[in-house]
Amino acid sequence: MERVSERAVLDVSGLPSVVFGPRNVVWLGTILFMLIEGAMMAMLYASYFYYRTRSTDWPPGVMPPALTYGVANGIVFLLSLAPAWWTRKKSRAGDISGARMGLVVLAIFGAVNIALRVYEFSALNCEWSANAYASTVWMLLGVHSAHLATDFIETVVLAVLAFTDRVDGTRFSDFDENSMYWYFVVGVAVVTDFVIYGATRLL
Amino acid sequence: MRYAHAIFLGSMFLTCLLLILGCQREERNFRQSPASAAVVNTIQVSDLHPGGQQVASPTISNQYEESAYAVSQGKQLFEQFNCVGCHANGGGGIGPPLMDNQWIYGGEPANIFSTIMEGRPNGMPAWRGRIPANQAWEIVAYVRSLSGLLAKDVAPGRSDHMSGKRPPANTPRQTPTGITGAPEQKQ
Amino acid sequence: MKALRTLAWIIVFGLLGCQSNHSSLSAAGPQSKNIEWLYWLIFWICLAVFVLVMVFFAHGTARTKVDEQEMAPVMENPEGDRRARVAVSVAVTVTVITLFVVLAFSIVTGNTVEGLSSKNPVTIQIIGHQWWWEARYPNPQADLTVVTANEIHVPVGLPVVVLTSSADVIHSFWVPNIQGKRDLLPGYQSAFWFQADKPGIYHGQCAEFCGEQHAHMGFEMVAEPVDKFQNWLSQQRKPSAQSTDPSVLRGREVFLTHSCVLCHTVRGTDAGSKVGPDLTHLASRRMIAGATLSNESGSLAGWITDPQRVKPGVLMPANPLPPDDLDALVTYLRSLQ
Amino acid sequence: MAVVQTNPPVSATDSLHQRLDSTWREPSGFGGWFKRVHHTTIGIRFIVTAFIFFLLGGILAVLMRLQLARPENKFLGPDRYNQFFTVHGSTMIFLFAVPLMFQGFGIYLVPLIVGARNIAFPRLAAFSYYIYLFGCLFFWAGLLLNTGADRGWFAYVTLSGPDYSPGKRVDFWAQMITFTELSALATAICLAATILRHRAPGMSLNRMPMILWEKLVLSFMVIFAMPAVMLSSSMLLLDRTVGTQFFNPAEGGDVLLYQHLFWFFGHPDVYIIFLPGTAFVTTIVTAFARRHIFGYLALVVSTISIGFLGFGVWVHHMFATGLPQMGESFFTAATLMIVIPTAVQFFCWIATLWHGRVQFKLPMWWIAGFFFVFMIGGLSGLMLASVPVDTQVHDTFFVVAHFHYVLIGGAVFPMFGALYFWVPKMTGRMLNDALGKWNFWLFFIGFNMTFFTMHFLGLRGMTRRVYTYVPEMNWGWLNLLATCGALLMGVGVLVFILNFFWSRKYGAIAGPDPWRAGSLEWATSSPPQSYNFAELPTVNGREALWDAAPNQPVVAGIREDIRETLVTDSLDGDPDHRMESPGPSAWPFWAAVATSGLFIGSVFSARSVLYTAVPVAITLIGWYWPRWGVSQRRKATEVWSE
Repeated sequence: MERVSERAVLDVSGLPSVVFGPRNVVWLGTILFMLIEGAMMAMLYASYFYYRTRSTDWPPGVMPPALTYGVANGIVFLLSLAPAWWTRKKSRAGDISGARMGLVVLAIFGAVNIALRVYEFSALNCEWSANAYASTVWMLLGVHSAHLATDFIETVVLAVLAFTDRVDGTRFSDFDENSMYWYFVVGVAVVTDFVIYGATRLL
Repeated sequence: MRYAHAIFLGSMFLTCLLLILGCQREERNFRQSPASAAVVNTIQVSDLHPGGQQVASPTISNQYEESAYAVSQGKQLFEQFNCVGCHANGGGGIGPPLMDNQWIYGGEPANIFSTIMEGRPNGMPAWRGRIPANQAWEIVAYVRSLSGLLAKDVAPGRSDHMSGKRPPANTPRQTPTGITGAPEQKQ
Repeated sequence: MKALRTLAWIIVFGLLGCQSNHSSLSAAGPQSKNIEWLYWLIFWICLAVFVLVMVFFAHGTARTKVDEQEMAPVMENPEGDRRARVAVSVAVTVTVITLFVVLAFSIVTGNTVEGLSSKNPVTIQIIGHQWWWEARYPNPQADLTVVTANEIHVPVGLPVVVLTSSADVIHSFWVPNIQGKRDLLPGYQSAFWFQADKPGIYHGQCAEFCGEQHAHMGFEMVAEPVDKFQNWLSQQRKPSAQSTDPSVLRGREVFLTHSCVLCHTVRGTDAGSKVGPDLTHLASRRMIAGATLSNESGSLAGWITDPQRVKPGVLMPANPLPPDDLDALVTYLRSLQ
Repeated sequence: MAVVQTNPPVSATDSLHQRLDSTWREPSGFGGWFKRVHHTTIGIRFIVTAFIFFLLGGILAVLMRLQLARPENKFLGPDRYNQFFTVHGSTMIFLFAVPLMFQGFGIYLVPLIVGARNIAFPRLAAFSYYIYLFGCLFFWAGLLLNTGADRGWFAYVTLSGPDYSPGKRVDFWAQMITFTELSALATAICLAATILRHRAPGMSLNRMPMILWEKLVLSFMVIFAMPAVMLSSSMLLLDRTVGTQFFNPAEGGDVLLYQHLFWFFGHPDVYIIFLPGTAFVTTIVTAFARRHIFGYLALVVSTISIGFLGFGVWVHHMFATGLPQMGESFFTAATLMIVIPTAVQFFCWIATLWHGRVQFKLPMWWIAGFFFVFMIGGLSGLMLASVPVDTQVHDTFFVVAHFHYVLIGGAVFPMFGALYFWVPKMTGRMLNDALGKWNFWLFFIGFNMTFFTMHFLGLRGMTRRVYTYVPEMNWGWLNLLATCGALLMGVGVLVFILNFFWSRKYGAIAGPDPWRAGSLEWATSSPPQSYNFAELPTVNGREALWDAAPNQPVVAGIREDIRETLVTDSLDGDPDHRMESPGPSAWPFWAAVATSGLFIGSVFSARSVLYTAVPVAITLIGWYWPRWGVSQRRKATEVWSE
């Protein structure tokens, strides 16, 4: 097993230990997580449209969801891209105070999103047990809320962490990945909104 | 690795211990046990006292209330024997509702059993001789589940053929209030 | 061809006994005949492929086998690789062509099998229940609709359309000698064609797992000449036989005052419940209990007294009747021709 | 990075070993057992646990065969039989095949074959194991307590719905799915990241051994397939516990949607089980044909296209539901198409053997068994792909025979081959040759006796999942034959276990490379040290050891005082940066405990999720929270990239 002898070596001691973006292994892990969750959501959208083909009226027997909170939340989601982008930029530069600010603002946005989300459920105009359509929109919103809650908690934890003296290079890259995951949450939110509020009315 | 086996067996044992409580809920006795027939014979046809008098409820525990399978059989029979014709799916109609905590003739298993078997004035027919005792006990268990009197992991979930707004498994628990008054008069 | 097939059974599979009657390879209808033909086509192709691959594998291994323990790896063999490339390319091409052949024949056979139809077919409604089959021969005049269970009569040589549905869970309707299977899905109604060419009694079976008594959810398909079929149909249309025999009347009384009446229908009496099979012409059927027991007094009595012994989990409850009541009941049921 | 010639101090060997070992050694003691994160430990845990469940599933199979040995047998009865066949199927698929073939061997072998010190995300891999273990225990505790799932491994609605499956049996099944799929997904992330980012310098994509390609494709298949079954089983669970209407036909629910979702996972899952087998075959054939694999590119393309096509054929499990005929023909075509890459693989293996120098050692016996058995299974699959034939044999014992030929042929035979091949690496001792042959022949003959007869039973109309049959059908003696075969197979497996324990004590010492094979796991000692490689290797060809240059460089400059690993470029395998690999931690264990609490609680009360989520969050934060000393050390030494 020991092959230590006089031989050629490939010296890697000069390589960096803090990298961002696609070079980072955690970035890849985050992307893979996003693929899993994206696949799950895609399957849920597919189920929604499958149910659509099995019913003559849509939404069947219930009112379409009220738009107010959904649209409001959609706008807040889109606005929250700004602090996410800011956090990303500052983290990559190693700017701790910038990153702190970005994380705090992002966490506030997340809290607003969650608050609005609670109202969104009541605006669905149906109980989950009413019929398959109702169960599906509840599940769509529920699964996305789980993503939202997860990333909100992560953001809060990172924001708290950012105010300690434990922020090394890997933490900065975690701030970076967190923002990327937030982009994903926003993206899924937009598509989900389109399905729940748009497709329900248009189809 | 030395501890692997110990931990494996240990957690196996612990899981078993935790779950052993719920195990008889899955029992499926397909052949009628003699016990259920014995229970039947001890029940007296209650002599009715209209007018709010409390009858001592015979304290007989219904073994089927511990079995999810039996309760679901009771549910099936409840529909098949057309109990739904009068009681709807617990909401009541021609007959009184079964989802609330009001029991005209008592809400203990034995009360309900004799209500089914002997019938009640104003429309409830007697089913003795028609419904075998064990099936009647299954129906009793289901009827009690409608008002949340059974454990949640025994009570049935929603039906596959009608909108169950609130399946028995999600019904809030109620206490039977026994005989609450005179039988309702037919309008 | 027939001889070759028999030879195949004997040689390829060894002496594995006699041909069974209940088999998808003893076709009794045009569709199963087509499928059987396709089966054998694919079978021979597969056999050839299997033999070829095994021979090549065995030869390829044997020709280069060495017994040395410390063998250095071959690093290069350009000539061998070139020849292998050609061989593999040829093999892949042959594979692709073979697959096309299989696909083409499969689609053609599929079209033929599915293509069976008729303007004026015999229509049967099949409703799957846990764990029995309800068969209805609908008629615009409601009282001429025939309702029976677990025994389906069809005329020989005429296309039959089956309208399938399920009362509870997914079942699958299958008579191997006649046609492939079709699932009965709750919430779906579909039509399904078949035709029997050879008169006979064919066993059918639920093919989709449907709970405790899935194993005993059988039925019989009686294929008979058209006139016999018509006779059967008109017989089944009648209400139950009225008898003046005192023991039959006694049995009727037992039937109507015990739990039987809660689940079963006997047309012409007060019993009209749709939970269990219609018993109006019970005695005309060959089997009872989902083609599990033969329809004789003894098995009927045993079935009534303790169905859970024969089919544990079945929905029919035990009926511990006194012996003379039971006798009378069986006599009555046996009289329902 | 430039390759430089240097002369490392010759006396370095011992002190290097000591330094690396003190950094990488697994914690010992009772508490330490829960903290271990090295991939060899986790991989072996997976393999051992999954093998135990293989045995348990096998015991159920034998019991079922005993029930079927004669008509109207009263040995088990329908209730127990239904539980047994359901738990047998679910165990073999979810608790044995995927965990062992994909996760166990993947976690054990991949970091060694890429030449890394540890897997990427080692704590996630540890979590993956614990969650899998708890899922297994949960499911089997259910069976032992009469709460064993009894609706088949597919649990079709409405039979598995709240109306027709009272009690908690199906909920146990549905939640077991969540456990095992979460575990498989976690492993997929670890393996994909390891393969893409931790390959030894020089191991560009076109030099990756086939087994890495297969694990990479598999990881992505898992990532896209498993969510479908998690979704369908969650929907089923919600239907049963909180009264949603996903599958209630009366309220717009749909029974076919369940089947679509289930088979959208279910068919790729067959390939998730079978592809590791092909990779084992490729590896073992290469090693014993003593030559590079013929048609490397073709094999890679085949593996990838199987990965894609595997997602396009799910409807062939639903031919009997009566979907439109045009659609069915499309899926017939897709199913036949998937034969092509599989055939290409077979041809390449034969060509490799044809022009090699074949040493017919023990693992090769199993490969020969694989050829024989899998060919039969694959060819009967051809029959099933054809819609008309399928409608006849679907859901009969013919299908049971078919998929046992495919899955036992495609997974269990290569698995035994792989065990004979790699157990010397894991234990350091060779397995016994004579016992190995007994194992092979008993298993092989028993297998064919059991399952070949089932083809006849199926054609003669014996449907699947029946607990008994009436004597008039004349199926009795064929069933008896199958039962005898099953017993023979069981004895064969027992011989393997005997062989394993015998060899652990008396087996010949294996040494680093007993087969003189070519991939990197053979470059280190057997069993590997805690740090895998004293010096991280570099690679010059597909078979790293065979193709190594006379003075193949090793990696220098990786820190030995902390768990530092090298991250390379995904495509070319060029060194990119250095990264610290997480060390031992008990948090993954606690997180798995908390998550299990959430999953098990949700079976009994949907509301409990609200409070069982709290410990999950706490453990995950604890897992993540950086230690003060570590962050200070990192801050002092880290080098930021420009």
